[in-house]
Order: sequence, then C-alpha cells, then structure tokens
Amino acid sequence: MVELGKYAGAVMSAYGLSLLALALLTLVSWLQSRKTKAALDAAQARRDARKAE
Amino acid sequence: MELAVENLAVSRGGVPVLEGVSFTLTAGQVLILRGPNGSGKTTLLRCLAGLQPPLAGTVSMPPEAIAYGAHADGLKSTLSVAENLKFWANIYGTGEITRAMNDFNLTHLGARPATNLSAGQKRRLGLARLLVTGRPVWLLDEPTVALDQASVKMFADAVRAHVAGGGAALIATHIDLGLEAAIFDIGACRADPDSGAALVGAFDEAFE
Amino acid sequence: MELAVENLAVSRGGVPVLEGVSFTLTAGQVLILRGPNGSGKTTLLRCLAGLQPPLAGTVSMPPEAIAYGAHADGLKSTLSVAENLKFWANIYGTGEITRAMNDFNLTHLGARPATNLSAGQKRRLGLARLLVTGRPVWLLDEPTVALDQASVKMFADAVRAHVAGGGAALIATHIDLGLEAAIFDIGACRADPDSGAALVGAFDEAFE
Amino acid sequence: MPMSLWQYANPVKFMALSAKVLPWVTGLTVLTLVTGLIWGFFFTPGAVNFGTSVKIIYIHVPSAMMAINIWIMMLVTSLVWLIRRHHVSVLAAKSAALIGLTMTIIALITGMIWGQPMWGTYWAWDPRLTSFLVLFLFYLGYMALWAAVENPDTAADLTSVLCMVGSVFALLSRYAVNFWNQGLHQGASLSLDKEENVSDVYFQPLLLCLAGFVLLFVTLLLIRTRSEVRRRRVQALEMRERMADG
Amino acid sequence: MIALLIRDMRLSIRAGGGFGLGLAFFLIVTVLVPFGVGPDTAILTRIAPGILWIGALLACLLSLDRVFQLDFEDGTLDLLATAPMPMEGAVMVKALVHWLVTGLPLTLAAPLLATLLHLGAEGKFWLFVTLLIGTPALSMIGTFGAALTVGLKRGGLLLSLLVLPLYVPTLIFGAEAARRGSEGMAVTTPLLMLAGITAGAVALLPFASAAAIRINLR
Amino acid sequence: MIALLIRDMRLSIRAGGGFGLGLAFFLIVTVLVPFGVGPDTAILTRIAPGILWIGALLACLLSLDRVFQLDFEDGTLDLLATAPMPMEGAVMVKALVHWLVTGLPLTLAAPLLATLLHLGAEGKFWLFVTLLIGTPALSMIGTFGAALTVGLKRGGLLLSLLVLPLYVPTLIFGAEAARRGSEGMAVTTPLLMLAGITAGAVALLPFASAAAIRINLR
Ligand code: HEM
Ligand SMILES: Nc1ncnc2c1ncn2[C@@H]1O[C@H](COP(=O)(O)OP(=O)(O)OP(=O)(O)O)[C@@H](O)[C@H]1O
Ligand SMILES: Nc1ncnc2c1ncn2[C@@H]1O[C@H](COP(=O)(O)OP(=O)(O)OP(=O)(O)O)[C@@H](O)[C@H]1O
Ligand SMILES: [Mg+2]
Ligand SMILES: [Mg+2]
Repeated sequence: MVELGKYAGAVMSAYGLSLLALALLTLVSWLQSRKTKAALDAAQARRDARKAE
Repeated sequence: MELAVENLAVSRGGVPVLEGVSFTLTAGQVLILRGPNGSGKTTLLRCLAGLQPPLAGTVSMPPEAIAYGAHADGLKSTLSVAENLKFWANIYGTGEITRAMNDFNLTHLGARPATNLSAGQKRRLGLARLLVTGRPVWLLDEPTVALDQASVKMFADAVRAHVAGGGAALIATHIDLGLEAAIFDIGACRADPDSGAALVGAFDEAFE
Repeated sequence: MELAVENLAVSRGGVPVLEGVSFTLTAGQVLILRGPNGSGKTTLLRCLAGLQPPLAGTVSMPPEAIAYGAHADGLKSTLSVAENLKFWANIYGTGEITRAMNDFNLTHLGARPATNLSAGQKRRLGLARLLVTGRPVWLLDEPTVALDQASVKMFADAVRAHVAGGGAALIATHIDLGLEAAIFDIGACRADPDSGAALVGAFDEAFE
Repeated sequence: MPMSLWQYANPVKFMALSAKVLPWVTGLTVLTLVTGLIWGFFFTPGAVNFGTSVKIIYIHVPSAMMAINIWIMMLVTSLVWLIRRHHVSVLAAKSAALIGLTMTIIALITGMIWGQPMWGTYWAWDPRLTSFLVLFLFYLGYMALWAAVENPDTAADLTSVLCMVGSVFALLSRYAVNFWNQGLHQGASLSLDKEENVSDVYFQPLLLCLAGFVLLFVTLLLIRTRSEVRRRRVQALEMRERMADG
Repeated sequence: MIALLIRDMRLSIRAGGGFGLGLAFFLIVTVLVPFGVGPDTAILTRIAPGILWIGALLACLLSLDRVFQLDFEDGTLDLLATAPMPMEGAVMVKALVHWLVTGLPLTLAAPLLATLLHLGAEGKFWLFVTLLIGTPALSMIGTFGAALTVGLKRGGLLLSLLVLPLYVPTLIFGAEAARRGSEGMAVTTPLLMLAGITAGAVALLPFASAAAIRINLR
Repeated sequence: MIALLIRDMRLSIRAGGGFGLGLAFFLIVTVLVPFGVGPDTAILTRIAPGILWIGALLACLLSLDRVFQLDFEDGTLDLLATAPMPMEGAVMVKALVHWLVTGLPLTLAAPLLATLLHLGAEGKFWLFVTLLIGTPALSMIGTFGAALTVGLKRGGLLLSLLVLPLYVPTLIFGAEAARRGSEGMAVTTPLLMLAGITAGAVALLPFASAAAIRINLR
C-alpha cells in the first residue's frame, strides 16, 4: 500500500465515493439496457403474432 | 373559396389516428363529421385549424381563413359575458358584438361574470365567439354539448345564416342538428398500424 | 326505498333559482329532469347530493344513499383508467372494477393514462364510476355529453340494469335516451323574484 | 448515394454499428482507466503544497472537464435534432445527461473533500465551484423536463430549446460569478502554452486518466443511447398496438 | 382513506411533481442566498439557520396550492364530498401526503444544504431536529389555508398571504431553536413551544379545514 | 395585441390576483427575514440588498405559472394560436403584463420595505434602480420557463427548477450593483451587464418562448 499520511481519509473517500458513483452509473445503464432489450423483444414478438393473424 | 383536403394523415400524441382523409367543402355548404368516440374527429379539426402539422397530405386553405370552436370555450370566469366576447372581437379586428349577443340570446346576460353561467349558457357564449371572428370557414367540435333544444335551433339558424352569406362549416357532432348537410364519416379512415401513414415520418420508419 | 322531495327551494350563487319542487322517485324508477339552459337542473342535483343546503323544503333521503355524477368527471390525467376507477371503488369500499370496465367497454383501455382518452372515452370512464359506488340512487347531470350513439345505448343499458336491480335514477338531460321513464320538467318551478322562496332566509327577508 | 456521417443518424445503422464497436470501446476503456488510476494512485509522489492529497487530481480534473464537455456535446446534438430532425442525435443528448450529472457530482464531491484539508472548508463561494453548482442545476432541470413531458418528440423539442437557452445563461453566469468573487481555486495548469506546466510525473498519468474518462463516457453513451433507441422503438410498437385495438 | 393516501402519493410521484421538486426549490433558494448577499463566510454562517428555515417554509408554501386545487378543478372534490369518508379524514390525508412529499425530504436534505452556508455540525443537528418537529405544523397550517382558498381562481398568491402570518410563530420558535443550538445555547423553551404548535395544529386544524371546504363547495 | 394587453391587465386586477398579492408576498418575505435571522441591525443592513433582490425574484417566480397555464386549461391558448396574431406578440404581451403587475409594483415598493431592514438612503436608491432595470429580464426569462412547461400538470415546481438557474446572472449583477451602491462603491460594470441581460432577453427570448408554446400545443 502507498503511504497517504494525514490525507489518507480525504484521498480514500474521494476515490471511494467517485468510484462508487461511476459504478452505480454503469450498473444503472447496464440494467436499463437489459430491460429495454427484453421489452423490445417482447413487443416485437407481440407484433409478429399480430401480423401472423 | 373552397376547403379541399387531400389524402390527409394525422396523429395524436404520436399515434397516427387517421389516414387517407379526402373531402372538399365549398362556400355555402355544411359538412357533418361523424365517427364514434375516439375515432379522431377532434384530431382532424385541430390539424385543419393549424394547431398541429399533418403527417401527410395537403389542405388547400391556410388556417387564416378558419375559425375553430373547440371542446373548451376559452371563457374567462371573472370577465363578464360582454367583455369575453369583446375581447375576441378585438383580437379578430371586427370589434362588433351586438349581433352575436342577439343571435345567441345573450343580451340579457351581458353584464354577468362568465363563472355564474350555467353549462348551456357558457356554451352559447362560446358559440357567439364564432360570429365575431368574421372568418368564412367554421370548424366546430361538438358545438351543441349542453345546449337545450331551443338553443340547438338557435345554433342551427346561425349556421344557416353563415353559409347563406357565403361561409362554410365543418361540424363534428353525434346528434342530428336539423341542417341540410352532407355527411362525412371518418370511421373508414382509421390509420392502419402496419403500413401507410403510421410510418411516414415516424421514429421507427427505418426499422420496417 | 324512496326519494321524496317536497316543496324544495334552492339557490345558486345566492340567487334563488327554484322553488316548490316536489316529486318522488321510487325503487325501480327512472325520472328524467328537463328544463332549458339555466333553469336550475345542476343546482337541484347538487342540493340533493348534499353539496349545498336547500333554502326550504325537505328531502326524504340522506345523501349517503346517493351517487352523484356531475358535469365534470373528476379524472386524474396521470392515472391510468383502471387506477382511476380502482380509487373510487376503494373509497366506496366495493373494490371490484371488472364489471364496470366491461359494461362501459373500457377493458382494452385499462392501462391508458386518462389524459390520452378522447372526450367520449373520458365520459365513459366517468360513468363507470357510478357502478363502483354501489349506491342505490343515481343523480346524473347530462351524462351523455360527448357520447356517440353506441355509447349512449351502452349507458341506457347500464341504467336499465341498475333500476332492474332495485335502484333508481334521476337524470338531467336534453336528449332522448330511449329509456322508459317519467319526465319531470322544472321549467314550471322557477323561483318568483318577489315572493316565496326568494325570501326565505335571504338577506332582505326582514325588509319586506 | 453519397456516404456521409449523417447516415448513422438512421437508428438501424446506428444500432448495427454501435453493436460492433461497443465491445472494443469497453475493453479499451477498462484498460486505460484502470492503468491510469492505478498509476496515479500508487506510483506518483506527493506534491509540495498538496502532500499526498494531490492524488485526488486524477479523478477531480477529468470529471470536471467531462462535466463541461458533455454539456457542450448535448448542445451540439440538440441543435442537430432541431435542424435536421435526426432522432438518434437527440436521444444521444438525453442519454448523455445522466452521465454529465454524475460527472458534475463527482467533481463537486472530490472538490469538496479536497477543499477541507486545503482551504479548511468544504465549500467556498469560489467562481469555479459556484458555476459548477449552476451547471448541476442545469443538468437537473434538463432531465426533469425530459421526465415531465410525455410525448417523446415534444420532449425532444422542448429540451433542445432549453439546452440552447440554458447554454447562453450558463456562460453568462460563469462570467457573473467571476466578476463577483476572485476565489481560491487553482488556475488552469494544464494549458499547453504555459511554461510552468505540472511536472511530467503528474502529467502523464493525468493524461491517461483523462483519456480513460473520455472513453468511459463514450462507452456509457453508446450503451445508454442504444437503450433509448430501443425504448423509443418499443413505444412506437406499443402505439401500433393501441391503433390496432382502437 | 388509505386509498386516498395511496392515490395522492402516486399522483405526486408520478407527475414528477411534489417529490423531487420541492427539494429542488429548497436547494435553489439556499444557493441563491449567497448570490444575493455575497460570499462572506462569517455572515453566511450567522444567517444560515434562519435562511434555511425560511427556505423550507417557502418550499412548503409553494406546493400548497396544489393540495386541493387540482381536485377541485376536475370535480373530484365534489365527488369526494359525497363519498363515504369524513371530510376531516380527507383533509388529514392531504396534509400527511403534503408532509411526506415536501416536509420530510426537506428535513432530510437540510443538513446537507447547510454545508453550502458554512453551518457547523452542531448547527446542522439542531436544524434537522427543529425541522423534523416543525414541518408537520407547516403542512397542517398550509392545508388549512389551501382549504380556505380552494375554488378561487388565482388563489395561489392569496393563499401565501393568508398562510404566511399563520406560519410566523412556527418560524420564530423553529429558527430561534436552531440558532441557539448552533451557538451552543439552551434550546428547551423554543423547542417545547414548537412541539406544542405542531401538536395543536394536528389536533384542531383538520376540523377547521373540513368546514372551510364544505363551505367552499356550497 | 392591445386587446390582449387590456384583457390580461383586467384579469389580473379583477381576480384580486397578481397585483396586490405579488407585492404582499414580497412584503411578507421581507418581514420574515428578521424573524428568521434575528433582529441584529448591522447584519440586517448588510444583507438587505441581497435579501430584497431574492424576495423580488421569488415573488416574480411565484406568479409565473399563471402566465399561460390558465389560458391553456380553459382552451384560450388554442384559440389564440389560431387567431390573427403572431405568437411572439402574444408572448411579449404576457411578459409585459407580468412585469406590470409584479415587477413594477415590487420595484416601487422595495425602497419602502428596505426601511424594515435598515437600509440607508443611498442603498434604497440603488436598489430601486437595479430592480427597475433587472425585473423586466426576470419577467421575460420567467415567461420562457412558463412557455416550456405550459400544459404539464403540476408544472409549477418544475418551472421553478428550470427558471432559477436562468435567473442566476441577473440576480448576481443586480444584487451586486445594489450592494456596491449602498456601500458607496462604483456600480457601472454590474449595472451595464444587468442592462445588457435585460436587452438581450427582451430581444431574443420571445422567439424561443413562442416556439416552445407552439410545440406544446401540437
Ligand atoms: C467543489 C469544489 C470544486 C470544484 C467544483 C472544482 C472544479 C474544478 C474545475 C471545473 C476544474 C477545471 C477542469 C478543467 O481544466 O476544465 C478544476 C481543476 C482543478 N481543481 Fe478543482 N474544483 C473544486 C475544488 C478543488 C480543490 C479544493 C482543489 C485543491 C485545492 C482543486 C484543485 C484543482 C486542480 C489542481 C485543478 C487542475 C487545474 C488545472 O490544471 O486546470 N479543486 N476543478
Ligand atoms: N392527448 C392525447 N394523447 C394521446 N392520445 C390521445 C390524446 N387525446 C386523444 N387521444 C387518442 O386519440 C384518438 C383520437 O382522439 P380524438 O379526441 O380525436 O377522438 P374524437 O373522435 O374527437 O372522439 P370523441 O367523440 O370522444 O371526442 C383516441 O383513440 C384517443 O384515445
Ligand atoms: N356559480 C354560480 N354562481 C351564480 N350563479 C350561477 C352559478 N352557476 C350557475 N348560475 C346561475 O344559476 C342558474 C341555474 O344554473 P344551473 O347550472 O343550475 O342551470 P342548468 O339547468 O344546469 O343549465 P344547463 O342546462 O345549461 O346546464 C342560471 O341562471 C345560472 O346562470
Ligand atoms: Mg372529440
Ligand atoms: Mg347544468
């Protein structure tokens, strides 16, 4: 580990919070991507079914 | 003067509602617009009045010739009947309200604030607005809502006088107004979801 | 169960509008309220619904037995059709909305936000509310406004089913609903400005 | 048919192309960002005035720069929508907003945490800090407007107009705030024309982190824009369903 | 009544309405103050508890006119008045929802925003406590004002005018307690008074509000 | 357009709405501040110009959601859009009326209210001048925000969120000029900037606002 001295708290919390925010953003984006993909597939399937009628 | 609509397609809230609407309305004519609830009468009238652009098709007449009477009357409840009417007369540059007040039997209510009118009286005031616009083509959306039979007759007379003077009127209504009029049913113009108007300019045009 | 109104006098905005209104409405009966615009139909219904006290006279039935359908439908534009109806079902403790949705042909619109309905669809939703109140007496103020003919029939059927089940309905309307109903015309009950109800409880009673 | 950049404004082409490049950009992002941050965090010395707290710079500066640049990108794509009506363009602006907001928050948080040891306070009404707060509000307002309007095309038009007008006022407030208070914040030490640039020890990992943040933005933007395109397509399909059953 | 609670919560969250935005307004007022009075730290610290209390109060106030107005305009209030639910209950629910979507989030956010005005840790704590005790009174009193003005077009500003004087005692005791707390002085008396106001408002005002609504519908 | 001007003025005065009440709100905010921050004269004098500017800004803000909303709800806006008048003109008139019924009365009242906060004669003069120059920008910018949110239910708080950051430069220059004036320093630069913002807003924003309304009606 690097020696951070008296700034350890500041540096660690700055990195921690920032990485947390980025991770959350990525997670949200990824989950949304999955959700919309599923929704699109479902909608497309419904439409194909309707067209087949 | 002629309102010619050709192959019009319109959408509401992003959903195409009508396509292939074609009709002509000439001076001296009344055309009744029929169609069940939710078929798109209001949407069509809003489009003709210039409030929303069509998806496709052409309208021969600029909105400047058209007076639109919507579901809502645009009355200000704190203004008196005469003040409400006078305002529109000034906006349209005609300035004269006596005849309109007379024709819709509002004269004795002139000084009453609009909030204290009954539903039918409010509607009569909303219709009187048409007379002060001085515009030749009237587009009316269920104008007789809340009117009693005497008032319906009064309204029919006003329409008759208007077309006799070279005007024209397109009226969406569910009831029989007792007017000699052609009927245009938009039930047949429902937009097909998988082709035609539904695709023109829509977001997912490229997907199909 | 009987709604008996005796010698009722009512005022609107401080002005006495009707006096000497008397009629009875028994279970299984429909009564149509007629009268020209501004004659006081809305005022009478509001009074019977308990929203405003009468100037004079008696009403035999407490407002708790009454479901009131006003000019406005009280829909929340951001809630879906089903949510709107469910809310009223819960308020009235009935909780069940499927039949109401069916009877007014709303099932396929269930998930649509109320703001995206056409005028007639909104009205149908407003009328469906009556079914979920579970109350025996319906007071309706121009219920068929904006409805097309198919929907008017649907409404008439609902009323018929309601009275067949022991309910009753008092309906203010200007059109012919095709119901077997007695007619009560309030045109004759206009308050006389210089006597009678106009004075009861009015500010200047003591001056006369 | 002449080939041009505009063809990727076609949602189908965009989906096809972005699907191809996405894995590569993602890989590159992880590589750059991880190297940059590890280099900065573990292998740089403390600085004279800042001590080891200088390590915060590897997050603070890239996020601050991105926060501003993303707004500018949104302005450009909004204009493209208003002028050429390309849906993908405005959807990209919509997708970028949340990324921009996160960057703004990160810059603010790291700055505040850094401020406590350096200036003895979490917050000062320094021009740079203040204009970031205003930027934060602009992002919030932009996103709130998107959320509040139901019709997607109406929302696109309104938010684009807001973005244009907002940019002018953001510039104005930047000037206003400068005029109002001289401030505590560092000047621009990254500018290339300056003699006294930060020494290479800090500069090289910082550049790498900057590249990492840009790549991260591109990756997330692609993912989010793809979601938005799909969502929009689902909406269109649902509308067809509504039309089909009246 | 639970149905009404659920519906109103849903409406305020759905519309993107009450929830985040009351908070956003509070944030923005807090931010504007330094823009107005300038960036001097000592002054900002000194006026922080008072300004934050005023900000919370205004954020509450701004959202009041929607408590009944929308329901009145679309006719729901008429229908509710004829429904099998006491008007007092409906009023309580409305006030509760107003507090849940404005008062509570404001209270939670206040300590964070206090940082912008350089308020110390102790000051933040007391600010939080006083807001937690005081905001229910703000919602209750505000609901009463909204009931009085329901049905008046442009009632919004009249509503502010009616309600603000009623808010004065709450504000005085709340801000005073917060300021004393931040300066390390005793806070018992103003805090008790504040709690008293809240208790009184919750116990009595629903009846007055319900009466006001019934009169306005007539 | 004159007809619209007359009608809107009449509406705002008749309803007991805009006119007296914007002013009353301003008064009450000014009165609340001493309750919130305590009665210390030196501090009140110091923060007076800023607080009065913020008060004026909030009073403007509060009345914004009525600029178009009422006309939208009762269908007037649809009818106006089909009337022989450019939407830009209608927007200008709306902003002008808003200024006449809020900005102008506020400006006239500010020097009086400043007495409550112990502001000196010179401070009052500059407060008056800056408000006179700055409030038209507030009305114009606010009208733009109102145009963006017309038709949205519960648009009120969203409107505040959109408009407040747009108000920041006006507030900073206005309050700064007033403060410098009250302390006897040179005011030319901020005053020129303030005038520039007003001129720019009046010249350009009507187009943006009219576009927003047309989009919203579509
Ligand atoms: C909330 C507080 C802060 C905010 C919003 C903020 C914002 C910014 C911004 C916008 C930049 C410019 C990035 C660019 O070049 O475009 C920047 C750079 C920088 N900040 Fe901060 N900052 C904050 C606090 C601090 C603190 C407390 C320090 C350290 C004492 C600091 C040190 C730096 C340094 C060294 C740079 C790089 C300057 C340069 O090379 O351009 N910042 N910050
Ligand atoms: N604001 C809106 N957003 C989205 N969809 C809407 C909106 N208003 C109406 N619709 C839908 O658009 C279609 C056409 O509606 P429109 O109001 O034009 O019907 P209409 O013929 O006027 O019916 P009515 O006789 O009931 O007034 C309907 O299916 C309706 O549900
Ligand atoms: N809010 C009000 N304040 C004062 N007077 C009113 C108010 N509303 C209606 N009036 C007046 O009271 C009388 C009765 O109105 P009411 O609304 O009961 O008539 P109605 O029979 O329902 O008419 P309609 O068929 O037009 O709906 C009318 O003369 C009307 O002008
Ligand atoms: Mg219609
Ligand atoms: Mg009636």
